[in-house]
Parts: sequence; C-alpha cells; structure tokens
Amino acid sequence: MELFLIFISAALVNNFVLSYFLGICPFIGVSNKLSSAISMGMATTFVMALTAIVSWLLYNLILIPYHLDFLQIPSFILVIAALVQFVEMVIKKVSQPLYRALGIFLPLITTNCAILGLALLASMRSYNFMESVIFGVGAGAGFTLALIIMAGIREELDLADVPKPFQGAPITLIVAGILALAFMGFAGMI
Amino acid sequence: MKVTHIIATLTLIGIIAGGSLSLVNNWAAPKIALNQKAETERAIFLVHLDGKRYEEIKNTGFEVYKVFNQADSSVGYSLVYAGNGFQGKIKIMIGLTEDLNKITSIEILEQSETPGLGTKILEAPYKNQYKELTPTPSIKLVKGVEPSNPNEVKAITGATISSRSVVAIVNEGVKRLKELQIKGALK
Amino acid sequence: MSSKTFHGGVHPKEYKELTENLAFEKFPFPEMVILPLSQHLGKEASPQVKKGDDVKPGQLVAKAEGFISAPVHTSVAGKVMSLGKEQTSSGFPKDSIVIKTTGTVESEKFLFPPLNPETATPDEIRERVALAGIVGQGGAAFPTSVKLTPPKDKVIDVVILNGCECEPYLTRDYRFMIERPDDLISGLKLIMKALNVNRGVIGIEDNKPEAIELLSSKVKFEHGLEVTALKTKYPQGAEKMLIKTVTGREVPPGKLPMDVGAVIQNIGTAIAIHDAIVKGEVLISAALTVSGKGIKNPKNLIVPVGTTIQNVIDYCGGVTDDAVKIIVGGPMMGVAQFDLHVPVMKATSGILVLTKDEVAENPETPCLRCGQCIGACPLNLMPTKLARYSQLNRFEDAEGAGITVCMECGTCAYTCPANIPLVQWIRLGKQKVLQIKRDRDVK
Amino acid sequence: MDITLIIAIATMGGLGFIFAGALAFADKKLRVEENPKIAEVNDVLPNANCGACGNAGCYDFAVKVVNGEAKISGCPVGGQEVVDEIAKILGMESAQSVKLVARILCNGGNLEAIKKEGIEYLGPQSCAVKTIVAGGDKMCLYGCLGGGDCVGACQFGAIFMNENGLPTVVEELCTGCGQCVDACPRGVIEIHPEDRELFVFCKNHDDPKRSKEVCNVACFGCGICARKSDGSIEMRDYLPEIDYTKLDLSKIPIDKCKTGAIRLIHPERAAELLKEENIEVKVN
Amino acid sequence: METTTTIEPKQKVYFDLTTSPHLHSKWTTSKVMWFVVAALVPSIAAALTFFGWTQIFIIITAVVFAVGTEVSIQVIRKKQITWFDGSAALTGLLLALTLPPNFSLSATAIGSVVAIGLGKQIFGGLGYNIFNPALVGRAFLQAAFPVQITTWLKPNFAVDSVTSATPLAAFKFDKIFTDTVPMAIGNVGGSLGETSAIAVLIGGILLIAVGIVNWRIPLSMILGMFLFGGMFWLINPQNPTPIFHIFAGSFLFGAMFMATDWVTSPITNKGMWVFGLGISLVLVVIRIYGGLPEGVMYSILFMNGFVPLINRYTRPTIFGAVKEEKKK
Amino acid sequence: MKKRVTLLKEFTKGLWEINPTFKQILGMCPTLAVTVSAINGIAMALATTFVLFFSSLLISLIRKWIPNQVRIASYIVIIATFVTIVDLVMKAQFVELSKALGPFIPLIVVNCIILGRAEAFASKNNPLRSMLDALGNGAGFLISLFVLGSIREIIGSRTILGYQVMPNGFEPWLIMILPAGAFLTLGLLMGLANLYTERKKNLEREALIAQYKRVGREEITDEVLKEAGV
Repeated sequence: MELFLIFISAALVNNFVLSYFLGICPFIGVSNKLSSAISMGMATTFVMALTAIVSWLLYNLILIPYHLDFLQIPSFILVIAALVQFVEMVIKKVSQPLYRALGIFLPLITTNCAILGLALLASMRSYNFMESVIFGVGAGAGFTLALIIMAGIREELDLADVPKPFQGAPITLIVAGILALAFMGFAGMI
Repeated sequence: MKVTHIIATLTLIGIIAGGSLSLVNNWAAPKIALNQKAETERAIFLVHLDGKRYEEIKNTGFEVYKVFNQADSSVGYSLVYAGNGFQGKIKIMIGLTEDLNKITSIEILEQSETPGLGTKILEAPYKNQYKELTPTPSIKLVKGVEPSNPNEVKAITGATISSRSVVAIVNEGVKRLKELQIKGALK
Repeated sequence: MSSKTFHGGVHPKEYKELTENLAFEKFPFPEMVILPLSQHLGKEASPQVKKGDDVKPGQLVAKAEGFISAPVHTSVAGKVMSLGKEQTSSGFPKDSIVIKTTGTVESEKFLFPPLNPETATPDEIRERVALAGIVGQGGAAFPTSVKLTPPKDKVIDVVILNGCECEPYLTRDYRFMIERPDDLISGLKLIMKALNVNRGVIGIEDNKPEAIELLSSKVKFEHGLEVTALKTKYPQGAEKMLIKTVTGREVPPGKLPMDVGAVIQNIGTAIAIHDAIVKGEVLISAALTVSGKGIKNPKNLIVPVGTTIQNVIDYCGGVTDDAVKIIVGGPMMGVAQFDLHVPVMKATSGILVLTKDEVAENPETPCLRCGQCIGACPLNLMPTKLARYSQLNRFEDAEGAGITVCMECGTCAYTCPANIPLVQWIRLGKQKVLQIKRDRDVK
Repeated sequence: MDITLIIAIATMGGLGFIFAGALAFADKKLRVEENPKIAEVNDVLPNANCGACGNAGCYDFAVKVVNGEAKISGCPVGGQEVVDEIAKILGMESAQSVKLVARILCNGGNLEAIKKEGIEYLGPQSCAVKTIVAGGDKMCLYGCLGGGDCVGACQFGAIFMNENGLPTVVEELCTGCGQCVDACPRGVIEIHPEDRELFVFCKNHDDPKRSKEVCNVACFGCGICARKSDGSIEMRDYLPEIDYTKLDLSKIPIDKCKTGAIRLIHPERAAELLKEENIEVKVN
Repeated sequence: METTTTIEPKQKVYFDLTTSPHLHSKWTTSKVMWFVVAALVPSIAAALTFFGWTQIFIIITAVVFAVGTEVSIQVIRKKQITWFDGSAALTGLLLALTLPPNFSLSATAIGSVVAIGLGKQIFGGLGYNIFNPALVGRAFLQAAFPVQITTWLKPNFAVDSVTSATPLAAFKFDKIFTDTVPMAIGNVGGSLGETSAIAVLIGGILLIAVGIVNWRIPLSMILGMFLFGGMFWLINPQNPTPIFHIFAGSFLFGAMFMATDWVTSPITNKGMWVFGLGISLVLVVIRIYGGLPEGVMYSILFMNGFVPLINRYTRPTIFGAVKEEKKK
Repeated sequence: MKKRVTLLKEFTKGLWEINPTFKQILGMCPTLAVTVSAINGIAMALATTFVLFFSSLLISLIRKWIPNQVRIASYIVIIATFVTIVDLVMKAQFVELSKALGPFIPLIVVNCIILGRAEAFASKNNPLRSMLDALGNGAGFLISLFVLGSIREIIGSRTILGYQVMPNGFEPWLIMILPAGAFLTLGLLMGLANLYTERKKNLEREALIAQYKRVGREEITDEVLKEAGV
C-alpha cells in the first residue's frame, strides 16, 4: 500500500512536470507531436527506473558509507550520462527499430532535470530500494502522462487560431498552467 | 592512442572534480553541521522559552530532547514528530512539560502545505493555540466555533485538513512519548 | 414493412408534395439548343458537324472518344450556329455546339432499328446503349455502357435499381415509377441480361408507398426481381449506402460497387435503356423536376437536351420575387447558377428555385466541435477535421483522415450549426490531395 | 580526512574512467557509417540537446536538416550564426547569387476585372475555395481572385493587398521561397530573378471575344508584341510567352499594347527606356 | 466571330452563389447558445429563491465582465466582434452559477476575465479552447481565493438541521449525510446554480430533448457514478452511496451543462462514453481520497485535457475500410 | 570568416536578443520553481550566473584538449562541480536562502542554459568572450527571473522584496504562488514579449508597405503606358 501511494503521489498528486517543474524543457520541446511524445515518455520512464536503481546503489553503497554525500551531484550526473549512453549503445546493437523509436530520444534525457531530480529526491527522502524503484516508475509515468496530454492538446491547437505571439511555448505554458489547476484536484490524497 | 586520450581526459577531470570538491567540503562541512545544530537548538528553545540546555535522549525511535532551565533543573521534553499533511510531510517540534500533561508550545519545522492556506499553520493565531494546551485525553479540532475546552483547537478556515493533520501529529507524538515514559525510557 | 437503413445521414424536409402528383409534361421545342460535348464523365466527345450544317432530331453531332465517353445527339432539327465555349450548369464553360431550331416541331426523328428485348444478346444491348449515348441519370452521368461492361475478373451477382430519390424536391424517378412501371422493369431486365445477373432489386424509400405497392405487384411473378422498402433518409440513394442497405456489403474506399458484386442503375437510366432497345430511341431528352417555392408553377417535365434553363423556367411561369437561388440538380448536391443561359443536360434531374426561407443561409461561425457532422456522415468521416486540414493546407493529414473517400453528399454541411461550408473546403482538399497523389504517381 | 579526499578522487576518477572507456569503446565498435555532413552540421549545433527544435536532440535535428526534412533555421538556441554555418555546410548560399522575387502577373483588380453579374458569392473568401464555386465571382477564369491566399501563405509578410484588390509584393521582404506560387490556385504568381523587367501581366487564354468580355485589361491576343519581337515572344493560345534568354527590351513595342498587359515592372525605368527610344512620353 | 442574333440577350439574375448543399438545418451557434441560457433559467430561479434576490448581482457581474472581456480582446485582435452569439454570456452565467452565494463581486469579475481571457480567447476564441472556460475561471478562483470560495451561506428555507456547509463538506469533514430530498430540491448549502438538482434536471432534460446536449455524456457520467461510486460503496459502506454522489454538489450541473459543452467534449460517440466514465471515476477518487470535498470541476477539467486523445483514438472507422484499418 | 561582433555586444545580446528565458526558452525549471518571490529569483539567477561564468571560463580555456567523444561528459562534470561548490557554500553561509531554493540548486547542473552556452559559445570562443557571454546571459536570466518573481510576489503576497506594496484591502491571489500561477504568468509574459517583438517587426513592414503605396509604382505605370501608347 505504501508503495502504491508512492506511485500515485509521483504520478498524479506531485506530478513532476506540473507541480515540481522538473523536465519542463523536453516537456515544451517534444510535446508537439503525439508519436514523439509517447516514445519520449517511454524512454524517460525506462531511464528513470534505471536511474532510481543505480543511484540508490551508488548512494547507499558508496557515498553514504564513505561520507561522500557532497559528491552526490557530480557522481549522479556522471552515472546518468553513462547509463543513458550505455542504454543507447545496447538498444542500437540489439534492435534497430527500437532504437529508431526510443533510442534517438536518449540524448535528450541526459539533460532532463527530471532524472537528476528523481535521483536527488529519492536520496533526500531516504527511500529504500523498492520504494526508489516505484518512485522512479511513478515519476516516469507522471511525466509520460503530462507529455502525452500536452501533445494531444498541441496537435489539436495546431488547428486552432491561437494569436501569433502566443503560439508555441507561451500557449504550452498556459495549457500547462490550466492542467496544473486540474491536477490540484488530486491534492491532499497522500 | 586516441582511446587513451579520451579516457585520460575524463578521468583527469573526474579526479580534479573529486579532489576540489573534497577540499571545499572540508571547509564547508563543519559549518553546515553547526548550522543544522543551531537550528534544532533554536527550535527547542522556542518551545521551551525558559530552556537553557538540552540533552538528547537516545534509542527512542525519534528525536526527543530533555530540556533544562538556567538552574539546570528539567523543564520538560521536546520531541520532533512527523506525519502526513495535506500535500506532504509535516515535521513538528512539540514542547511538553515534565509530566507530559501540558504542551508548552509547538514549532513547525518542515511542511509543504498549500501556500497562503495550509501554511497558516505556521502563523501565530493557529500556532499559539497550542500554548498551554492540555493534550489529555487527546486534542480535538473544532470548526466555526471558539474552543471552549482546554483540549480544543480551532481549525483554520479553508484549511481544515492541514489543521487536522497538525492535531493528529501532535496527538500521535504525545501518545508515543507517554508510552516511552511508562516504559521508563525517558530517564 | 420493415425499412432498412445505414449509419448516419440526415432527414431534411422533403418538399416532394410540390410536384409528386403532377404527371410529366412534354416541353415544346425551344428556339435553340446548346449541346455541350461533355455531358458525361470521361473524355469529351468529338464534334461531327460544321457550322451551318443542317441536322435532324436524334442525329449524331459528336461521337464518343475512347472507352469512357458518350456520343452527343441533337434534340431538335435545325442549323448549327456555332462551335465554341458556352457556359454550362457546372459553373464552367465547356466546348458546345449551338443549334438553332428550324424544322417543325415534330420533324422525323432519327431512330435505330428496334430490337426484341427477349432475343437481344448482351453485346447487342451494350452496343445499343453506347450508341444511344445513355449516361447515368443519377447525377454523375457516368456512361452507362461502361457500367454494363465490367472487367472479366469481377463477379457481379446483383443489379440494384435506385428508386430512392433521397434528394428533397425531386420527384422525377417517382413519376417514372408510377407512370411507366412496365418499361422500368423491362429496362431492369435488359440490364440484368447484359450483365448476366439473376437478381434484380428495386430499392425505394418508404415515403413513396404507392410506388412500392405498384412495383411490388408488378414484380410479384417475375423471377429474381424484388422490391425493397428503405428508410427515408438522406443520402439513401448514394451508391455505397444503397449497396450497404440492400446487400449488407460495404464498398471499401477507392473501390467501385462492382468490386462487391453489385451494379447500381438509376430509374431514369433503366427507362432510357428500355427506350433505346425497344423503341430504338437515342437519349435526347431529359426528364426533370422543376420545383421550389421560388417557381410559380412547379412541374415534372420532359425537356429536349440543350434547352436553356431560362426557357424551362419561363415555361413554368417564371420565378417569384422572393427567390434567392437557382439550382440545377438536387438541393443537397446540385450546383447554384449565376447564369440562366445554360443548357439542360442528359443527366439533369431537376431545376430548383428556392426562397430565402428554404435555404436558411446563415453567417459562418467558428467550429464548435459539436460532432453533429461526424454523427451525420454516412461514410464515418470527420468532416470538421477534413475541412480544417484543407483550410490550413495540411493536405497530407487530410489524406490520412480519408478525405478522398468523401462523396460530397452534403449531410455534414446540412447539420452544421456553425454553418461552415464543409463541403466546399473538403472539395478543395480532395482536389489538392488527388493532385498530390497524381504527382506522386508520376514520380 | 585525507582518506575522504582519496576516496573522493578515486570515486570520481573511477567513474570518469569507466565512462570514458565505454565511450571510447562505443566510438570504435559501434560507429555507424553516415553522411559526413550530418556530423559537420551536428558540430555547429549547440548540442545542448534541449529539444527546443521539437526533435529528439541535436543529432536528430542534424539528420533532418541534412535530409531536408527540417529547416536550417529550426534551432532557436543557435541563432543566426548557426543558420549561416549550416547553410555553408549544405552549400545553400551559392544557389542564390541572383535574388529571386515573386511577381504577380495579373492586372485585373477590382476596377478592371469584370464581375459576374447579379450574383452574390456567399462563402469563404479564400481564392482556393472560390475557384471551386463556379470559378469565383470574377468572370475571368485565369486571373487573380483577390482572396489573398498568397498574403496568408507568405511567411515573411512580403505581400499585401492593395486598394484595388490585387496583391503587391514588397521586394525588400521577398525571399523568393515560392510559397505564394503554391498558394495561388490560378498560377498568377511566378518567381523570377530580380533583374527581369518585362512581363505579361495576364494569364487569360480565352479567345479575343471572350477575353474582352471578362476583363478590361486582359491580353486579348492581338500578337503585336510577338510580331516585332524577333522571336523572343511567341503567342500560345492567345497569350504571349516571353523567352528571357533571347529578349531584347528595346525591340518590344510595349507602347502598342492597348490594355497594358505587357509592360515593364518598374515604371520609372519604363519611362526612361521609352525616352531612350525617342518615343514621347508624358510623365506627370 | 459573328454574334448569334437569334439568341436572346442573357437575362440578368440576382442570386446567391454558394456551394452545395443548399439546404441547412435551422440551428445556428447563437440560437444554440441562447437556448442553453434559457435552459439555465430554472437554476437561476432556484438560486435566487434559496439564497435571496441579491445574488442576481453576482450573475450580472459575471455576465457583464465575460462579455466585456470578449469584446475587448476581439477589438484588440481586430477580429469580428461576436458578443451577440451568446457564448461569452453563457460562460459568464455558468461561472456565476458555480460560485458560492454572497461571493465577492470583484473576485467574480476576476473570474470572468480569466474565464474568457485565459480559458477561451488565448486559444483563438470560440471553438478552439481546450478547457471549459467557465471551469477555468472557477478553478482559478478556487486557487486564488480558496477561503472565500468555500464559505457557504445557509439557504433561506433551511430547517434547523441543515448547516451552511455543503452536503459534501459535511460528509467529508464531519461524516454527516444529508438526505436526498433536500438535495434534490436545493434546500442545502452549495453553489448558486447547482444546489437544486431538480432545477438542473429540468434544464438538462430540455437540452437533451431538443438535441443540443448529446445524451451520452450525462448518461455515461451517471452510469459511471453507479459503477465506480457503487464499487467504493460496496468495498466500504462508510463511503457515500452513488445516489448521494449524484445529488450532492455539482455533479448534475456538471453533467448537464459543463461536461456537455460542445467545444470541450469529445466529438465521437464512443469518445463521449469514455469521457463521461472518466469524469465519474476521477470524481469518485477525488471525493473519497482527495483533500477537497468536491471535485466535479477538477475531474471535468482533467478529462478536458484528454479530449484530443480520446477523439484521436475513438475515430470512427471509415465506411468500408474495416479490414484495411485493422491490418495497419 | 565569422562576423566579429564587438565585445560589448557579446554582453548585451544576452539581455534581450537571446534572453535565455524568453528567446531561447531554456532553464524553464528553475525559472518556474523559484520565482515565488523576487528575492528567490535574484538568488537563483546569481547562483546560476556564478556557475555559468566559471564553467564557461574553464571550458573555453581547456576546450582544445577535450576530445569530442567525451565533450558533453566533461562539461557536465565541470558544471556539476561548480554547482556543488555553490550548494555547499550556500548551505554553509546562507542557510535561509538555501532552504528556499531547496532542491533547485543541484538542478542548475541540468539547466540547459549552462550546457547550451558551454556548447554553443564557450567551446568555440576565447575566454574573454566566453566570460562576457556568460555574464550577459546570466544578466538576462536575472532580469527575467526578477520580473517574474516580482509579479508573482506582488499579486500573490502583496509584497515586493519583502516590502508591502499593495493595500491591505487587496486580497492576495494565492494562485500566483502555486505552480499553476507560475505557468500562467510565464506563458503570458512570454506571449507579451513575443507580441512586442512582433509589433516591432510589423511596424517595419508597415513602413515598407507605406513606402510602396506612396510611390504608387503600379498606378503610375498604367497611366504612363496608356498615354505612351495612344
């Protein structure tokens, strides 16, 4: 039950994009087409789950025992970068179609603050291993959800007569604002 | 050759980064520790205005401090207890008298309530209600009317859940502390 | 009487009462006729007369060019006045032959030798239909001989005679069914013979009970013929809808009715085929309904092909003062006219003069995404999306959404509360998409 | 304390070592052959992989630019510098030695073109849609419809509708991209090198009788310009066609054109030219 | 080319030139909008009856500011001014009816401006907005003035047992159930227009009858409520019954007037079912587990966000294309 | 071959022309998260500028030695190091501020502004220009964060930099300090910024068109030619 709550919290109540402002750049950048949004969401979720695992191991097996918590940021970011690179290599080698669908989004993920944010939040909240993994998956699901909703809306807005200065990023932000309002309904669930 | 260059570059950068950070940390770590300690101290003395010295009671499962006054006689306990609020964890420092039958004061250490609404739990009108409150049998939350009993707290309009969360956390904390007292763990 | 139907569609007010009880009248010969060389789908016919030539009724003036084409015959005796572009009811000028009537009203008519319907071979029937210049009377004017010559690999098992006449106002097919039921059945049998098919269905909307009753009694003892009552709903008479309703088969996008084993012919076509085989006549007259509240005396008329609309309207007493629109064809798919000096063509089914009250023209407002058009589209398209795509020049998206499937029946624009000219935009998109497709094929 | 330092150095150094090794390995073993231009373009990009261009990172954008699927100006981070450099790599600059501009080849504005009598066109004012409904509200089936589709199509705001209901090209803003050409359902707009002076401002192929009926300034195909042109102008379907490779401006009797359908695009120059030819011109 | 003298000169005609079809149904945007306004009259009457005639000022303020914002933005954008089509007035009216009685007029005005400005015009005006403008305005107010907007008035004809709190709040915070009958009549605390279920139903059924409101959305919401609300009730009888869920708060108002807004609801029939069921599910979850007693507004806004996706995935199969589509 | 702009321009361009927030749309996360009040915005921008400045400087110094394959990795480690330094210093010296900026200081690492400028500018330019560029961008970031923070603070809490500026009768709009308010305010501001740019462009265009109308080339032509022809 505790795990389920963590998942719901990360995915809906404290949605990474809409209430923590994490991963806004790809959220604005990649949300203009539904197909890329889905791929990006899936890739991010995958990397988030992996990051949660690896950063937990790194944090709890190396940094904490040796009192190196000040190295958190550089080591996490290095691990994430390495991980993303590694995943990209593997996918490229194993399956070309999968690479084309998911792999090309991987470089974008390195600089997605949601990933680093996830690793830092998980260590800050001192989640145990299982909780970290669920937290990672939940955050990824929340990110994907927000991204897909936004992509759907933006495809629809392509047909709309949005005032020119507001096209693109501004209208995306405003829609995000209204979505954030809608997500406020989930407040207080945890 | 090129491979060695690649590896050497990144390794070197890593080493320099690790080294320099370690040095900075050596300078900063004691100060940070000091800051944190000062903060706890400040909160303890805020809930026990006459407190001058405190001791941490170990092996209780959560943070409990015994507080002494100028004359070095015990004035009561301070405990840190956390629970779920409206949107996230609320962490409260609760000051209690020696017999655990009266709250001296409370101080909210951490919270992530709705700004401007749930955050009113931080403000004096709500917080001060806990001064001299009797937590027995338990604290009750009342709405719309003024508290009439010594164990009643008035809810904040529009932030019932946050108000109730604080009450629940305090009740739970006091209960746990009483259990400890009965076990004699507070000595 | 169980009435079958299809998904979607609308039910506009019918206005059939204006003309449904009026028998066909024969229009007197006009002073001149304009004969466009392309009164059919496909290649333009090539002229066979020169300026100044004398012609007699039924004489060939332009012969068919290629497979999908039809010849043109003159409907009057007279002198060829000019060959050149003349305005037509499609809205665009077409190469036409203008003939001034000189002969007496009933000068001797050119006729083919009559054939015995019992003994005529399928090839003979096809040849005669081609020579007589018969084209589909349903509106698209597809050369009938082509329809009767399906490719060898297609198996046709049913001929459906389209007696729906789902367009409001029009009562031409209804009058044919009431006045000439025997000729109609004879025509149907000839079609079945030409296609070597044993099953013939006459589909009639259930707002014409007399026609259903009459024809049912006629076909009662005919082997393989049946009459089916269909729910009154627009566009019941569209080929795809009719096939779906009668046989349950759906014609896939981009395919023809014959791909699902069905051939559809119009009532008028069946009569014309009967006339061509049994009487040896060529198609030189058009049966049409002149109706609408804007015309003084609504009528059902038989008019020589080439007569101008002006003549026809004058014959019907002219227009009333509150008329705002003149349409050639039905009100849902017909073409609004800006020039009355255009000829009645072979497939012209009606001339309507509508008043402001009938057309209910309202200013366009933005799409409200109410979904009415989607619910109404018989082909399950999303008209509002298609129109918007073509408005924004996003033709590839439009193609993906199936714009080429649209048959422009107009149900969407009829239902639209925002009065968006959906059909107009979709038609534009269709043209562009087809053009893009052609360019792609060339590459 | 010293131990912390050493461990810190070891940790970071080790991570760096592993990562670098993996990358070096990837570089060696998993390199995929590709268009070298992609790498070049990728190098000039900011490589922030921010996704602001809407693509999956800078590399993806580079691939698309090289394949012509994305605009070279698609990177909002890089700015003009990057655009210029990509253009250089892709060799786009050389192609545009002479500036191209759009020319609107119809004189039939509201004053000149004859409207269909007695009708009111109700419906969208877009040219493309007007053509479908009986060819719009002007009689001419070839000329400008005045709906402004080209104005909407121009991304650079280089076309505006003048008071006569005809589009006008602002040459300073025009890039010769050809969007307006695609937008015009009547094919009235053409892209020409800036230095071409003489144009036929009509597209009407109707016979003389009909062209007189539909427009006051239509070319009705008299062919005077062609006859004296020394072969640089030919009549096709009642309309002159200019072969710019053979054109000798001084030979064309522009002044003989009764409707002004063939004329020079810049009047000042026209006047000068006519003066040189010793033809009397009154210029106010 | 000699002229053909025998042919009479072309007759001049003065007619409209349009494309087919030449017949249209009688509905227009503005007729629809004003009809919905008319359908709200019973709710307005109920509001004025139970909370006093002065509440009319809230309604007037909301409508005036909504229309004013619409016109000013259209003037600034140099677009056609369309205040008379009734859509802005309707938005203002709907917003007013979701506000608590005696709500401050200045805040009402802010809500109206936000509803039209951020909820509608920024997307390009009528027909392009993704979210229901009235609910955007209401959600904005809820976030901006959370205390004021949850302060309720005791209705005029209240029997003593009725408190000023809404039935949902009473249930949420004090576990007090309110009877169905007062909730149906509207003699309970709540927002202006939504308190009387009967008045809402009269308007809603009228709209369904004339075909403006597609019956699928209200029906699927109510069915969804029985399904999900019932499920939670069966799991734990402490949770309210589906009937309570339906009659309490703004569920019916949302089902009839908010969720059925043409622009922000799905356009496909299948999509409407998904939409309605989705709203109910989200609503039950918010009401039972969330921090707020009421969640109709949030659940509709939330599902509004999904509408483009719903439309996309419930796209009807093109006639005759069944096999091809599935293969792809 | 590349156009050399003045040193001053390297600095000023960051203020508006390529303003990181409004023009490059980078660094959204901290922009939205910390601007609950003006002071937070300023602090965040200063911290970012610090990191941006030093990492740009360092990267442009060592740019020639770093092989392409580990370019990004190296940059990111360098940036992370500086961020950690900022984080430690803030925790040690500015406790309150570090609390307010919370988890966002570490996220400066993945702030695309820094990596973006490192890649787009510092890796291709000399240290002097890189420093100016970094300062310019930092200043631009500061401006936008300050504006955003001020607006949200004034409307959301009646104050600016802690001083009350709105009358007591004004009820603060709590939404402004909620996430939703951040999105909406930034969206509107960005739209207004675009509107301004567009207006400017439009005015230029109008001027050109007016010129065309004044010269009246088309009209004169007809007259000239008709007169000449007869």
